[in-house]
Amino acid sequence: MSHLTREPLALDALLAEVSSPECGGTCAFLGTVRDGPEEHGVTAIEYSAYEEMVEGELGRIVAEVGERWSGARVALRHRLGVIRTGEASVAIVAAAPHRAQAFEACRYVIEEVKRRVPVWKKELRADGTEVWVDPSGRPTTRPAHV
Amino acid sequence: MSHLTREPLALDALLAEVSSPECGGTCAFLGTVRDGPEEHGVTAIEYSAYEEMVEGELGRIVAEVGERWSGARVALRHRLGVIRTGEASVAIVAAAPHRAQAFEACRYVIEEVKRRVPVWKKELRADGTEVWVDPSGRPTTRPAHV
Amino acid sequence: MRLTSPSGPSGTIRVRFFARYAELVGRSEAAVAVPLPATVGDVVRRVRDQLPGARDIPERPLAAVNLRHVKLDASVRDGDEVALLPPIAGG
Amino acid sequence: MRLTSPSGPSGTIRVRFFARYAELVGRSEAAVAVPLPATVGDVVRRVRDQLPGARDIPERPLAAVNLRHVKLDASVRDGDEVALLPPIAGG
Repeated sequence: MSHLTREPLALDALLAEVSSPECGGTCAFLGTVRDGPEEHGVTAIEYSAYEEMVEGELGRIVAEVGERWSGARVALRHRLGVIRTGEASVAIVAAAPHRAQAFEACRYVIEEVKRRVPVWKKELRADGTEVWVDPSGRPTTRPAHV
Repeated sequence: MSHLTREPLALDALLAEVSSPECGGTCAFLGTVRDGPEEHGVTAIEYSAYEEMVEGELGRIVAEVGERWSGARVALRHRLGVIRTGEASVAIVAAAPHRAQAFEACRYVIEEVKRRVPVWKKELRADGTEVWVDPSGRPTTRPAHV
Repeated sequence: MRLTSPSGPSGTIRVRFFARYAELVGRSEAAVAVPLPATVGDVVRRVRDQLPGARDIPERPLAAVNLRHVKLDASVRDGDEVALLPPIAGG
Repeated sequence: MRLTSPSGPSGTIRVRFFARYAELVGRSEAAVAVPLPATVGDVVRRVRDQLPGARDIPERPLAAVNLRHVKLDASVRDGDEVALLPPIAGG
């Protein structure tokens, strides 16, 4: 099954995928398009991806979770296309026998997604400009002594 | 609004309570009644509480989150009564500007709930026995030298 | 130590029992008279001495006064609600 | 160093561009011939030298070969798919 979709994300389906009577704790993460003080009137973000590689990386990340946290089960989806402010771009659910494992596994997945999974975003701003997001270059403020 | 309910828990309502355009990360936790290898044929757990005090403690925990993680928003429900294996007893949702805050706030709430909130559970087992759960006394295996 | 001073003022404490403790004493609450000043620990001793079944409540249980966790040396006043709490197992 | 050996074998690499890099070169893929043996770094140099707009791709971009992250000193073979990846910004 593909981890990518262009439809709105729903946690219910992911929860159903991982639920098991042996799992007492389930941790979920939703990443949503933000328009906060650090943004500049972001109305939406357009997500694109190297889709074949995304599937490979996500499959490897899920397998790593199973190796690191015995009994943990993970389901996730990343949405592509234009996603408006307030809507979710990524949804991750991790269930495990105990809650510490569920939190750690869920956190691991989102950190690895941010680090390894070839997805890009272009901010669409209210003033009509479009900006590719470069997390490695943010924040752009220079030290005072430069 | 009461944090206690006798109805099945649903994340959707809690997510709607905390969602905000300024929050880019949302972490949720579901605690479910488990029947794993450490349990002994648990078919359900009966939850009871000191209800007035639960409301007070949960209100204080929510306020503490607001003080510790600026901009974080929390919603939670604890279910009481007989809850069958696989169903959720507690649901917590924490939204924050950034994901680290959301994870930390959500984890803080469940840890404090487990530590401070006066709720008790009685395991109802398949063999007909009923056992009060005492987390402080588990596991009950004694050290080998005793 | 048992507070038995006959001459001082006394107070009535509403004591509440939950979960296993409620099963042990067969009730969910009791009104307990104590000579004042008194601590939560004094109330616990009264309860364990006077209430049938209460001997199986630990000498030092978790306790709350008026909906807040307290230590056993916290003082109580007339009309306070003292709750004896079995080990917490929520979530 | 540029691989310009005229006598050895050569390979054809399918190079893919994404996001900002695809905008820079105005295309999403290209077939690039390189003398073998060659590394991903060699392919990047070829691309930056030969493809209009590709000079604005960094000299040391993130890269993948056949759907896996690699360093620039990884070797490539005839028929490989090399992807040049702008800074990752998913999630």
